[in-house]
Amino acid sequence: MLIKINGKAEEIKTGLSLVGLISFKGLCAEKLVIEHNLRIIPKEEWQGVVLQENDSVEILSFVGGG
Amino acid sequence: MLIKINGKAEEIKTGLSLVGLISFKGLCAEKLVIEHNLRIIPKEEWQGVVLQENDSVEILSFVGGG
Amino acid sequence: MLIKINGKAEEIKTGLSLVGLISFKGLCAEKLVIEHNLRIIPKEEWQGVVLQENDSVEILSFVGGG
Amino acid sequence: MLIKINGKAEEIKTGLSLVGLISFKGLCAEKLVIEHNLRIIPKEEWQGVVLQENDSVEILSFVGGG
Amino acid sequence: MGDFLEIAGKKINNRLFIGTGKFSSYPIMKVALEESGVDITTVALRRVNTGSKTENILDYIPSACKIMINTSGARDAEEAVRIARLAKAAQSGNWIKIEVIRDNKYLLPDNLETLKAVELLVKEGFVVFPYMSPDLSMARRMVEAGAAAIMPLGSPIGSNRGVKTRELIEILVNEIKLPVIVDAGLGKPSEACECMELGCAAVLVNTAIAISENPIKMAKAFAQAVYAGRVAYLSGIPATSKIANASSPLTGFLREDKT
Amino acid sequence: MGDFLEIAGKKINNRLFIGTGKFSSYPIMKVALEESGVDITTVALRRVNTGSKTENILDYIPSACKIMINTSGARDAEEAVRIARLAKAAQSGNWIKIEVIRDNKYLLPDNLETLKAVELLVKEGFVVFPYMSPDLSMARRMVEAGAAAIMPLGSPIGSNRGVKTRELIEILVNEIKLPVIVDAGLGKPSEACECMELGCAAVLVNTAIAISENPIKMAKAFAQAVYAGRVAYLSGIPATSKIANASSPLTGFLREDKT
Amino acid sequence: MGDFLEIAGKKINNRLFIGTGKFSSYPIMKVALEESGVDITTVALRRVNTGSKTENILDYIPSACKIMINTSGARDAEEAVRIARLAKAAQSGNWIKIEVIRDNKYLLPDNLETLKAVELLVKEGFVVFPYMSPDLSMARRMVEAGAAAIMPLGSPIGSNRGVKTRELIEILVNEIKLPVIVDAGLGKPSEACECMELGCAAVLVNTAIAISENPIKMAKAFAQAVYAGRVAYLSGIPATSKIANASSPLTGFLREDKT
Amino acid sequence: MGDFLEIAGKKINNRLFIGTGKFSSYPIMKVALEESGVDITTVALRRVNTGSKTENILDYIPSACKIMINTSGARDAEEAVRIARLAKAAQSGNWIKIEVIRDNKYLLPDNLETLKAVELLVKEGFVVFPYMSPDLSMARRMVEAGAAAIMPLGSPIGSNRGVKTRELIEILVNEIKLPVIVDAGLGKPSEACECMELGCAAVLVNTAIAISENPIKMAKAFAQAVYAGRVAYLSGIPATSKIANASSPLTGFLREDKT
Repeated sequence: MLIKINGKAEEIKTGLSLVGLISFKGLCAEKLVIEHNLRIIPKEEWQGVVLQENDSVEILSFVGGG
Repeated sequence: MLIKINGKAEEIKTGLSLVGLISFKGLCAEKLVIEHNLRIIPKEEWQGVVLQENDSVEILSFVGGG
Repeated sequence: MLIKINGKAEEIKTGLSLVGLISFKGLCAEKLVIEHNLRIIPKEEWQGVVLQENDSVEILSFVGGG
Repeated sequence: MLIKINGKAEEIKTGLSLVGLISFKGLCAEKLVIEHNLRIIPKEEWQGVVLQENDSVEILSFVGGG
Repeated sequence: MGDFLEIAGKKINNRLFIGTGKFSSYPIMKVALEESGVDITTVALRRVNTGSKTENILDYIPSACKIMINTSGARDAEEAVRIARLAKAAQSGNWIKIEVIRDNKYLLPDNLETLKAVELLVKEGFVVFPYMSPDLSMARRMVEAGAAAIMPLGSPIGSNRGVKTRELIEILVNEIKLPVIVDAGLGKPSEACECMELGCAAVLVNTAIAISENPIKMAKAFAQAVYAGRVAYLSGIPATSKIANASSPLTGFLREDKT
Repeated sequence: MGDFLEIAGKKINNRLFIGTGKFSSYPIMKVALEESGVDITTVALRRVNTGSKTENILDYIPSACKIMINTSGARDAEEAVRIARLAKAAQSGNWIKIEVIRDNKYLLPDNLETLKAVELLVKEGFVVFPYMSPDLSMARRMVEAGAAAIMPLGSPIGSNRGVKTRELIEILVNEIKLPVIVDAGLGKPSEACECMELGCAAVLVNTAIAISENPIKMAKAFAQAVYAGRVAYLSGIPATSKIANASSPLTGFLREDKT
Repeated sequence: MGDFLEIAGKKINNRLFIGTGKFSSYPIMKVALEESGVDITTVALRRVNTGSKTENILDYIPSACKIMINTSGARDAEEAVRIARLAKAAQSGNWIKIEVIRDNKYLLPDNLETLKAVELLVKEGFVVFPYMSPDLSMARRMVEAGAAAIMPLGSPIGSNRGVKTRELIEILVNEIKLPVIVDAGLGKPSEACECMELGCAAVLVNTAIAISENPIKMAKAFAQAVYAGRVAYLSGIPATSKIANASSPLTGFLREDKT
Repeated sequence: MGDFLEIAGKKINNRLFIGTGKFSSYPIMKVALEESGVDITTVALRRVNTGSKTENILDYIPSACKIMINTSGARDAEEAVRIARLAKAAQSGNWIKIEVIRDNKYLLPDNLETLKAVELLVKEGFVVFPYMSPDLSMARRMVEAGAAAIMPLGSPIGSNRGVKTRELIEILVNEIKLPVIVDAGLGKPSEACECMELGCAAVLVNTAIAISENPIKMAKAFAQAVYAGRVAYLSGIPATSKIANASSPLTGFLREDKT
């Protein structure tokens, strides 16, 4: 199944939730923020969001900046 | 009859045209520009505009400026 | 007897030593420096210098300065 | 015969006057100035100065400068 | 030298623009404009003083001069547009310097209202010159809106403080394809000259000339300084170095080598 | 305007002095001197290159120009005096610019040796112009020694850095009764103009003109900028203010009073 | 001295804000923030690099530090708002520095889009700090829109050029009732100190500290310079004079009067 | 940081020297010296006022402070030497700041008489600090004469004008192997900081501290600014650039590519 992660098309398996995606990507959930189809998803709802074909997911975190 | 000239209320006689007003005021028509009730009046129409009670007339000319 | 103290002529009694002069002037000897007739006099010699008519004495001390 | 011209040792023939030297060097006399053994030689005396062994001659002219 | 500025079909040889405010008399102003060979001058529009008969300033502007009307007095875009239309009706042409100012202390322009006025007046066919704060993002919008040039300030109007915004002016010159005309604050010929060396297309000077003891000489002096700065810009400003570079030759010295 | 500088009986109308070093050719230099109308120019004295036949620079200096010989190459007073005497013998006149330099990096003058040279040469009847560091105490000694003018530096020779010593130059202008001629470091017409606005009597420029892509135009540009700065100085430099002073009238606005 | 800056209920003792970009490592950054005693720091939000496991910068920010998220990367108001909302969702608080930049060369802010972002975000309850060009008219609109402070630039981001907009910053300090925080371009402690002497409420420094050979020492140095400048401002900047005023007494000299 | 200045065997940690003139009271001066941790301070020598009993300033100088006596009042080398000898006789040590001034308006030093005094006093075993005009050739002679440091002026004494001689100070720092201590004219902490960033070894401040509303705080502020400038110098002053260098990352932006 093809979705867009951070602007790039990627193949993922069907039925993955946001929590599953984070885990699959080897990321640490803490201090991440996720936008799913332009909607910000609070962390407590990540489990409930199951990714669909053509979804767009932005996974962001903080970096140094001035 | 009371009209407003350049923001100040003034008493003028009834039936005066813009040409008449200029003449009455002792001004030289050349290079003046007149706004009558917020409408710019071309010089060739000055004769035809007869002032009415409560009209507002702006008579402007050029001065030094930077 | 007339001597010059700090550029001004002053009348003092005869036979005064530098120590006597300091005492007479009500000054505190500590940290003063005295030039007698253009010669710097070490403090231990003050007692031995007896002032003569027309002598010139400079009595200096430290003040604030940049 | 060895003399020093502008700081460099040079071999010239015996009996040369300053005029002869200038001519030998192919220089134009006008606006040159010559110092012979640290003495400035006016142009009218150039003919009379005959160079001797070990003489020092400076031949100068004007150049651009700020 | 074949170098001229062209705006809206007008060839401008003299890159000094002179404002007509504050001269002690119109005849003196006229001579100052004539002798400095000015191509562009500014005037303002005001309510006539109906009680007195004053002379017409336009009679004292050399016929060779193109007149640019400023919208001084305007506090927002709407007022600026109203003044521009009146100016046009007075047959003084369609060159308009937009001045929209709400700040009475520093007379600094309101970039946003100025931009709105530019947008409106360009559509009505005016040739529009916005007096503005030297901000690149707003300058880019002035370009998009169709301004004929931009007129960033050097320092507050009439302050004679010079090009205090130099850093930003240089950026505008580099980034904006329109002529950059420094307007306001130039108090000395050297400052006008410096603007031209930076690559500005022109400068507008008023106070420093008009209130000088010698307005006529001062106008000519500014014109010469502007020309000089332009020549220097075109000829290439020489690089600077921290150390010296001899101007006289470094060889052929009359000296014994002291070793 | 009847304004001229007079030194040793010579009336100097053009307050731009031009040095002759580094021009790409003598003919170009000649035109630059002619077209800028220069009154005073400098040359240096060097050992002739006995192997080659070179042209005489003096043939390319307009006859109206007064020549000032510099003592470049001198490392102490004695060498400067020797060069001055040679220059005089070469019938190039008795105007001497003293340059005594021991510093090869910044080419900064040696004020003390320069002073000694001034003292000696004044006694021999020279008209002496010391190139110097802008130090008031030494400038006063130059006056006492009989210098014709003082020539403080703006920044290192050929550095094109401008009037970096402005603070000290201003003090010299205020305190020294002789003409103050800024020499060295002026890279742009605006900088020469600024010197004149400060009240300097003249400036000497060489590198910025000679190595320009357009030496002729640049010479004229500098001359105009110098003239402009002089006019501004004579007309009175206008006071500056932190806040604005309107150039257009502050009354007669076309507006309803918004209350 | 009981002097602190209060914004949105937060007491800020240290008027040096430090940005977290470009440090060679997070641990070094952490020590720099700790030892300089910084109260406010900025971070940016970026897409995670999904291929690698990187550390969380927030773990390296001292708990006493208030974090301000910048909207770097935003090219218009909409993008800035999106970033701000994401930042808030990430529980990093509601202090947002608006950066809307379309200019890739000078990274100059877009004042108009910045203003729009301020208007939107203030309504959503953010504490908003617009990074802006130093333009008074737009600064006034930022105030009306509810900004918590304004952050005018000193010179382009990371250019280390100092307070090149000094003239305009001074006007903002005088006219704007909000804290004025100079952001961008400060390369040396003296420049940060100068901002404070002008009356700015704070400065934000990043590049000059982060890329220094000694980021920790440099952070402390900037903090001290900022404090010094603040003290000088509060104590009253002494008036300047053209002439001297003796610091040692002018009487009681040891000297014969030489007449 | 293990960074200190060593002169004549004395380790100087604090590169701010404070002059003791013009304080409103000795007790305030004492606290200012103590709290700023000053290592070196200056005093002057004057005729006592024989009519009144005044306190001894030396009682108010912290014992850790090394005292440097200035020769203020001296108009030539001879007078300076006389003052120095008297100071030594008064057991205040042998550190002497030579001040030879004949100019009452700008209080500018007389470099030549100063040099003579240095030559004489070095031979008598004094540790000599000449206050001087920033002239390289004379500074080199001060070195040869055995000065312990050179003290060029930033601007006239007590003028608070800052480092107006920056160009020349930088050259001195580069060329002179002795410590360069800027003395006179520093009015704000940022200016003292700037001197240190240029590589000066120390600065001497008096008026700006002594006449401040808060001399104690101001003394500390100057000390911090001097330290900050020193750290910046040692850490390497970052290069400047005309264009920007982003402080936030230029990748990973949250945006659709708008094509």
